[in-house]
Amino acid sequence: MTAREKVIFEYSRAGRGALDQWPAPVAAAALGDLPAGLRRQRPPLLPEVGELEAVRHFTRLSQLNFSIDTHFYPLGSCTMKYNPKACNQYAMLPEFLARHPLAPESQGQGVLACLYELQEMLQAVSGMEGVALSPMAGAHGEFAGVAMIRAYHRARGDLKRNEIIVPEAAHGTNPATATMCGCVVREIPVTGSGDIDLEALKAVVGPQTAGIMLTNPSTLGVFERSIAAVARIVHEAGGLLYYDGANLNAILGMVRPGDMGFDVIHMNLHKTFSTPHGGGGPGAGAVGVGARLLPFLPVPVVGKAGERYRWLTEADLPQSIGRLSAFMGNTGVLLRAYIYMRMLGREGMRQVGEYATLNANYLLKCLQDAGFDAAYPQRRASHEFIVTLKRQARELNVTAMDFAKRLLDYGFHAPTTYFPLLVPECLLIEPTETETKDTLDAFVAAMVRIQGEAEHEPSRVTSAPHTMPVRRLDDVRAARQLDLTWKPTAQP
Amino acid sequence: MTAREKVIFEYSRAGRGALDQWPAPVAAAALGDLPAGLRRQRPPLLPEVGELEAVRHFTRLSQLNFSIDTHFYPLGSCTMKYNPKACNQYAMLPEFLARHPLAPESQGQGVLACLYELQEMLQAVSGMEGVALSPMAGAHGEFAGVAMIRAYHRARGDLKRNEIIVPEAAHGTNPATATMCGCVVREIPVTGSGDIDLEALKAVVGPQTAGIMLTNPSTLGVFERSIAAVARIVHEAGGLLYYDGANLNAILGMVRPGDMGFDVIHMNLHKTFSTPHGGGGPGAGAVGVGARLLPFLPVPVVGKAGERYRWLTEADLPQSIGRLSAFMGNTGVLLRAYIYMRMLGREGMRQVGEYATLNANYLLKCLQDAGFDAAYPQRRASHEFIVTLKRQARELNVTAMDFAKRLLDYGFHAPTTYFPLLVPECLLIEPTETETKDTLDAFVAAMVRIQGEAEHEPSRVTSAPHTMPVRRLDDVRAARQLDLTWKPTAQP
Amino acid sequence: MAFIPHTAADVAAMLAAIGVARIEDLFAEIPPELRVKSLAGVPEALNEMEIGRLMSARARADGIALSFLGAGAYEHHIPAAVWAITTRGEFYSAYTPYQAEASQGTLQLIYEFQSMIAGLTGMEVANASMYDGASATAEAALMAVRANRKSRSARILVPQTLHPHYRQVAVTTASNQGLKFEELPYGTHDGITAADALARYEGQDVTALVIQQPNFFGRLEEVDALTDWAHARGILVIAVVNPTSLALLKPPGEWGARGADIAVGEGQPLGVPLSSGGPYFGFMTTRMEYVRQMPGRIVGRTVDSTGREGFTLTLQAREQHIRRARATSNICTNQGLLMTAATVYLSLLGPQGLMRTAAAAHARTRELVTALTRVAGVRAAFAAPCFHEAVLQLDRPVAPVLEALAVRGILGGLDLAGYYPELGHALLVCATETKTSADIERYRSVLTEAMQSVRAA
Amino acid sequence: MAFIPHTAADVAAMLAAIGVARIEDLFAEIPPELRVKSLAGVPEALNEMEIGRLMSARARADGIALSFLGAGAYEHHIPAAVWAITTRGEFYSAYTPYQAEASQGTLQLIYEFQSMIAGLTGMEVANASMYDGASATAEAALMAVRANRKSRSARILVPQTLHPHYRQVAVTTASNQGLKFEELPYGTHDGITAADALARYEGQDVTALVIQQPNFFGRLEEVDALTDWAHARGILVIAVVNPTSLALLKPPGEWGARGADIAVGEGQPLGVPLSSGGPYFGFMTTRMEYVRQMPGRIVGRTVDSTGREGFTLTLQAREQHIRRARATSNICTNQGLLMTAATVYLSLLGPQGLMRTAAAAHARTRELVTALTRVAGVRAAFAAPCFHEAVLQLDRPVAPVLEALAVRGILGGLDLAGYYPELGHALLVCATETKTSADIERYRSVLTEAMQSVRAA
Ligand SMILES: Cc1ncc(COP(=O)(O)O)c(C=O)c1O
Ligand SMILES: Cc1ncc(COP(=O)(O)O)c(C=O)c1O
Repeated sequence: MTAREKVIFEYSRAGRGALDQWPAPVAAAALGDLPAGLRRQRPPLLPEVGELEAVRHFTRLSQLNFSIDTHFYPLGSCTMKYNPKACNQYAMLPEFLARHPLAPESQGQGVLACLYELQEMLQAVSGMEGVALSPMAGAHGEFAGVAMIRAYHRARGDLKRNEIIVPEAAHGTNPATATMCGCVVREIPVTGSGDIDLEALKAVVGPQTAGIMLTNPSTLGVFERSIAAVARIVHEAGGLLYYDGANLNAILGMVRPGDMGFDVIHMNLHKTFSTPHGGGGPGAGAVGVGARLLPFLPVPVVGKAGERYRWLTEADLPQSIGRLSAFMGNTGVLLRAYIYMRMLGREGMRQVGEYATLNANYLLKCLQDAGFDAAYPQRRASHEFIVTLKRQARELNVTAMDFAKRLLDYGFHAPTTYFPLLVPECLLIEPTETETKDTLDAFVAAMVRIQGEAEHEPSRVTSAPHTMPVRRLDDVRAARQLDLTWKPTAQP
Repeated sequence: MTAREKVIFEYSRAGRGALDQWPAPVAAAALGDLPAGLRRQRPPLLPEVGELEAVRHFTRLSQLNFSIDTHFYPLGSCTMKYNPKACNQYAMLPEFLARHPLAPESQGQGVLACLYELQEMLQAVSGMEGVALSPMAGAHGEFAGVAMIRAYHRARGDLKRNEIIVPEAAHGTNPATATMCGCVVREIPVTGSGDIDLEALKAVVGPQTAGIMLTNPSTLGVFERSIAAVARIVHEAGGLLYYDGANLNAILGMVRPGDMGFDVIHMNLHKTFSTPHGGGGPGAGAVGVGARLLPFLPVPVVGKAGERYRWLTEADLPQSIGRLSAFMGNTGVLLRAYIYMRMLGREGMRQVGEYATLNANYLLKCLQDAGFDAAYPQRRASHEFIVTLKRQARELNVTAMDFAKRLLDYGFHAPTTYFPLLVPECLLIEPTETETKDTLDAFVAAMVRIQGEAEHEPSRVTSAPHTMPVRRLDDVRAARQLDLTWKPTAQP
Repeated sequence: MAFIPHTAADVAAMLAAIGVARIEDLFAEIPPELRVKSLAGVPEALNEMEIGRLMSARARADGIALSFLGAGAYEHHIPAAVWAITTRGEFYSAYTPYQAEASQGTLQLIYEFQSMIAGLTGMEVANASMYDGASATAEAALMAVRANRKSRSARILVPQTLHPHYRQVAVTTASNQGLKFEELPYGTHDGITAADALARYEGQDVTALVIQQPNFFGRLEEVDALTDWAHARGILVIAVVNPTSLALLKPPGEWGARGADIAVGEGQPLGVPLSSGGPYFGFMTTRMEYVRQMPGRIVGRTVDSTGREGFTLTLQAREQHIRRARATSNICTNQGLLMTAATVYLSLLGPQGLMRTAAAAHARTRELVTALTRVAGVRAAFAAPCFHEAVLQLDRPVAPVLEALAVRGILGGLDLAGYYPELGHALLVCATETKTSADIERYRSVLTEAMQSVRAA
Repeated sequence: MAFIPHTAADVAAMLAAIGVARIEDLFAEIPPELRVKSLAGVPEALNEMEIGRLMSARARADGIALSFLGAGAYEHHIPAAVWAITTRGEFYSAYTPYQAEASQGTLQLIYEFQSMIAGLTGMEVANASMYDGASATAEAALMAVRANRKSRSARILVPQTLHPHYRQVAVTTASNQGLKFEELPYGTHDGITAADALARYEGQDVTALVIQQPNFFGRLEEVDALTDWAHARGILVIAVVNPTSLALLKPPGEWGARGADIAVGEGQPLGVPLSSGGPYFGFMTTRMEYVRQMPGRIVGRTVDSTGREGFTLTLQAREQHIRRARATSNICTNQGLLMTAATVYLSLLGPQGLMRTAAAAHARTRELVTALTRVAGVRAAFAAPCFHEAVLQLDRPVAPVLEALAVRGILGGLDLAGYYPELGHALLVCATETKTSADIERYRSVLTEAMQSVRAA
């Protein structure tokens, strides 16, 4: 009944506009100095709408989304925990928003103090020796980390080390990052119980090894038990250890990557430290390093001299890999993480690890009790775990994707599907510590009902979702008949 | 599929809580001085939930509402125009929010300047001699106005004037206000063309007449053409004229109540001046008065001495009707109205009147062309107009209420129904100036489709709505089996 | 363009449809002599950037002081979630939920609000809000006259310990209907309503007795005795309470043997910013037996045509839009958005959080009184316990001392000279959970200086 | 409790269900010697009120200065609606729209964003954002190497007039993959890329040429000539543009005969607060023929199983989660929320509003230059027209002058000494529509004093 929400251009009418938002027009003469040949001839194709049309349109659009604020969102490897409103409110104080990135340090001691203390706290929880905050997402932090590893070898004259070892279960950004850094990726398998295959690792290390990129707990949702052995093997081969700390939630306050022997780590502040995911970003991927990589940290970093805070630049860190962003990365995101961490405090850090793990193991157990198959039934869950629906796919012809879509109808965002690639028909489920037992129980109940439907009325599941703004979308058509921008005459 | 949103108490679990919001506990000893007999024995029944549960619950609840930000909301007599976001943002600057009502004037020159200028602007648009801002809604302003009328007569020793004349079409608050002020209400009829019946008026005025309460344009959506005669008749009888300025939108910048001969007016800032309706409030019902009533204005009022602003109190206005609120009324609402009025400026005031009238007349004409019956087909619409569905009710057994409910399914909030009471099966429709022609056209199209349904498939209309979170509610049961508070065992 | 989205083409098409040449023609029914000539007095328009600059400058001019003012408006920490939720367009820009099916969000929220307020006060029913605490008190007096069928006098006993502004508002609001407010004196030594003041009403027709707890001085009234005294004489009891205090203090529903009959109060402490005095909201509760006498909107839970639970406005026959001249009140628009904020606030605080807040406020005020009475020339006015607020007595005029504090950035409290001259140089102070020991120490030390700068009386 | 809602009863029931006695037991797989002993270095928790107080104090300490800084980050008026919408929980707390059916809001918004950015740049396709303008520039260089199948050199010509930080980021990002950035000099008299600098690349294998318009100095490059020169030699053109300027300046899609091949830029001017440098967002556009070489997310419009229009992520085979080591980039999380803000901003501004903004910024900068060059010892560095930003030359060192301005509350611009020593005492200044004539006059008068306080060189 209610019509689809139009594309905003469809509301546009020539000459309409949110005039109160516009500055007064300036006399044409003020533009007289601009050479005609460099001027635009036709106005850009932008919508012409009033403030109400815009507000109404985007408010309606927002309501078409699932989000943490509206739904349980157990998207594995993404740590969709609650984003406290205070973090947003206090990070958006007018003074913080108004500060220009090139304003002098004297007009920024407040914000610099926060960033400095954030560096210190991240150092403390990661067990590293130094932290740089400028990477703007996890993958950006990975880039900084691998670039430092390369710079390290290069600085020692060890020029042939260009291989990065990556377990097959690794997140896609790991191999992609290695490539970005001009390295060659060597994949190694994991064993049936989810640990790295040490023999395979030994076979692959050598004088060409720059390092290994590891996630621990791994993307299989289990703790890499042989981590000490891995560290020894790689270090002995002359490589360095990179810790993909996108998902620290389950080990926060429990184990520190620095103590496990890692040389460098990135931390997704938008996961463990609860800065918002914002429909795709922004993130922040702070990097921490051990002593060997300290000289190579990206600039700028916040330093402290007496009671004054100041930016450290290439002048202070001549061996730095350099600059990763135009200014200081995602400061506003860093402030949110800072506020969150201060509200957690020392004790809260450990509680996050404890309760994230409790929720994951409880949910895993309930799902197992309800007849679902864990990918690693003999293992403890970390912050997340994998359920495999390969039995359902085989016996009932109902796939992990079908379950995922049907969950939407039950009011739950789907878990991550089909990642990691090596577990067939998998759902990677990460409940996070901020969800109640009641919510987890309701999720289990929904899974059980879907299983029942899959057995008795499979088409309800395979044709799901039924209650969303749209039914299942034609991805093939989307990729074949590319419609990527609105055009005045375009019709789908 | 998606479950109803539970009542928040159903999420509650003993011992749960949003701990980060709470102050640290104090030692029991700190409470030792409170006599045991005056202390509470059992904790109050309040929900125990975490921040996420609360945010998720209330976010979901919000999505169950229609609102200006999401839907066209042509609720007659309510002026549901767009509430600019800037008004909220700048009225909520931290300093404004933090200021205590009893803070000295020296720490409030900023806010007092705004209130003073607001008084001046309201005076200018109403054509009155003085304005007081403290009434907290339209009805509160009415109260202040009628109380001033009474005080005026009393001050002149004219003690028997206790009758307030009210046209039958008046808003319910008018007679209710007269009663609140201890007056007797005398209703007078309106003619078939929507004007006041002057003969009836002449018959009712007399030495007992305190005044008349009028809305112009009236709640019938038309301009009272005989206003000058009305003013003369009432004034000659010794009564005063009260202008219910709840709905100034259509005459803003066009006519001024002061110029029409009114002695007192209230203005709903939450209508004409776009402060938000907030799901029921807050409003602000500033009162304006002519010279005769100046001494009786409610306190406090903002005065100016040289460059300093200060509160005028009983000391300055010894004949004041007194205080209407604990402090200065709804200051935050007043700031929003102030910002809005400054953004409109002189020219904008007139434009509001023009375009509110244009939209109403256009919508009326389109509906007439589509076959709907105007209650006053020979009259121009003001900011609003009435369509009567008595033909549909008679011929098709489909009522105004049915149309209203079905409109919800089409994504439109219903107009005001069954008010004013003297027009059968009426829809009082007020589009406001902030809506586009496209929206009005879409509304007409929906009305036409509903008319078609009423003719061919009436049950779709009479059983509407079909797409809301609930179907038509049992109001009789609600009033008979009162369930007004949640109880641990309560079930509907 | 005043938020008007019309294009020139729209206007032309609309005028053509209507059949007039110019917008001006739509106003033909207005007598020409009445038309506005000029709107001088309204300045030229500012755009959003310009008004933003102006408002920011004015806000900065007012600044934020360290405040120890209470007296009916209290500084509490407001969780960020409260206004993040409250200003969502769906709450902010909706109106009274007349169309229940399209307003379940607001309706359910009001039902939850009613439940929480009833829980807090220990009363049976609550409405959806009044304008503020003062107007709610006035309406309670009017309601008591309707509810107390045995009394014909419309006499309301009002202690002088009730907020002076509330007393004024009650008079403004209700005297036109013939209500008579008679003031009950208090003991200047103990700051509570004098028990013997009641004696002279024995055997007389009195409609209602108002009791504020804690009272304006922060002192605790003997609510049980007062309530029982009134009830024994057919007098209804109107409680005026601070909602925060109810986490610790006996709720009106439990006062005396039967509990108060009507309980009202200022809702501002529940998540509403100080904002120079408003918008706040009044809450109002009563017993089920009086619900039809209560003013204001009320939401009930019911079912829809399919049996599904839902919420709707109910008992509307009390209200002006139905009952007109015979309505319980003329109130229409209430303070919905503030009630929304309070509902979110109470959900976040819960029973434990509210208790901690009340306890912290009380502890801070005690700490404040202890600190300030160490300053020479300052003593506590009343020996007995206060809650959350207290009266100090200075040995010199309060006004110049407050001025001296203000120039040092401290709002030291309320000078009671204009309200209670009999108390001498009295100062009402308040500290809530927002004040730290350092704040209190700062006040103490600045007060020490300020006292010295003012000559003793 | 770190936003953890568990009650003691919950924990007990959960542990029982799992079959362990204590939470601690869940960590049994972690070698004990690795367990954290202490977390000293993380302070004790603050509650919301306390952190609010701390942050407010720090914000106040930083204050808000009158700023004439530009250099890649621009102060523009941000309509209130932009962040009111952007911080709605449904946008703020959602993630990448992997489940399209439950993410149509974000997906449609990205589609609208792509459309607007394409419209603004005159290019065919846009992605859903990169980290910032600098990283987008670096990614564009990498992309050009993939796209320019005819070139094998991976040589990228970069004018010195490109923002110095962008050049640094490009080197950091792309040099590990063997890209070689070669700097093109500019004329110190006119501040634009010297045409004759290109001559020495004749006949050589060059992959791409970067052109920033307006360039770092605010000067306008000869974009048509540069573009045509490159295209004639099989060199791809990467445009780096300020989105506001595109309301007035020729869009990259129209540069030269064929238009630029890739256009990127910093999105911050479109509704994103300055925020000490981030979060901002980079935008990236290209021709349809290169779309499969573009990094980042892309949304397409399609239909659902019932033929209803809908939106979905598309061309994912370019991305790391599918293609892993052979992806076009490692980017995963992008700057979605800022793109959201920009989409709302562009909707409110529209073509006319953006044009007015650009024009006002340009007019203000001209006014600023006129005013400041009236101060003794100050002159414009380049005679030719600038857009929106300009270089001044002082007759004495810039740093102490800026310091003298800063203590008077004015941020006077960027000292170019460290970046372009060849320009002498050069100062980059900027004024946008947020500056009034009074602001400019204030700068002029304070500068007059400041100049006097610093000795001429
Ligand atoms: C294990 C892992 N590594 C790396 C990343 C990349 O982080 P980002 O998306 O912030 O670039 C993610 C995030 O999805 C992740 O889950
Ligand atoms: C004509 C008229 N008068 C008075 C009022 C009462 O105003 P309020 O609701 O602000 O008390 C209204 C509002 O509904 C109205 O429309």
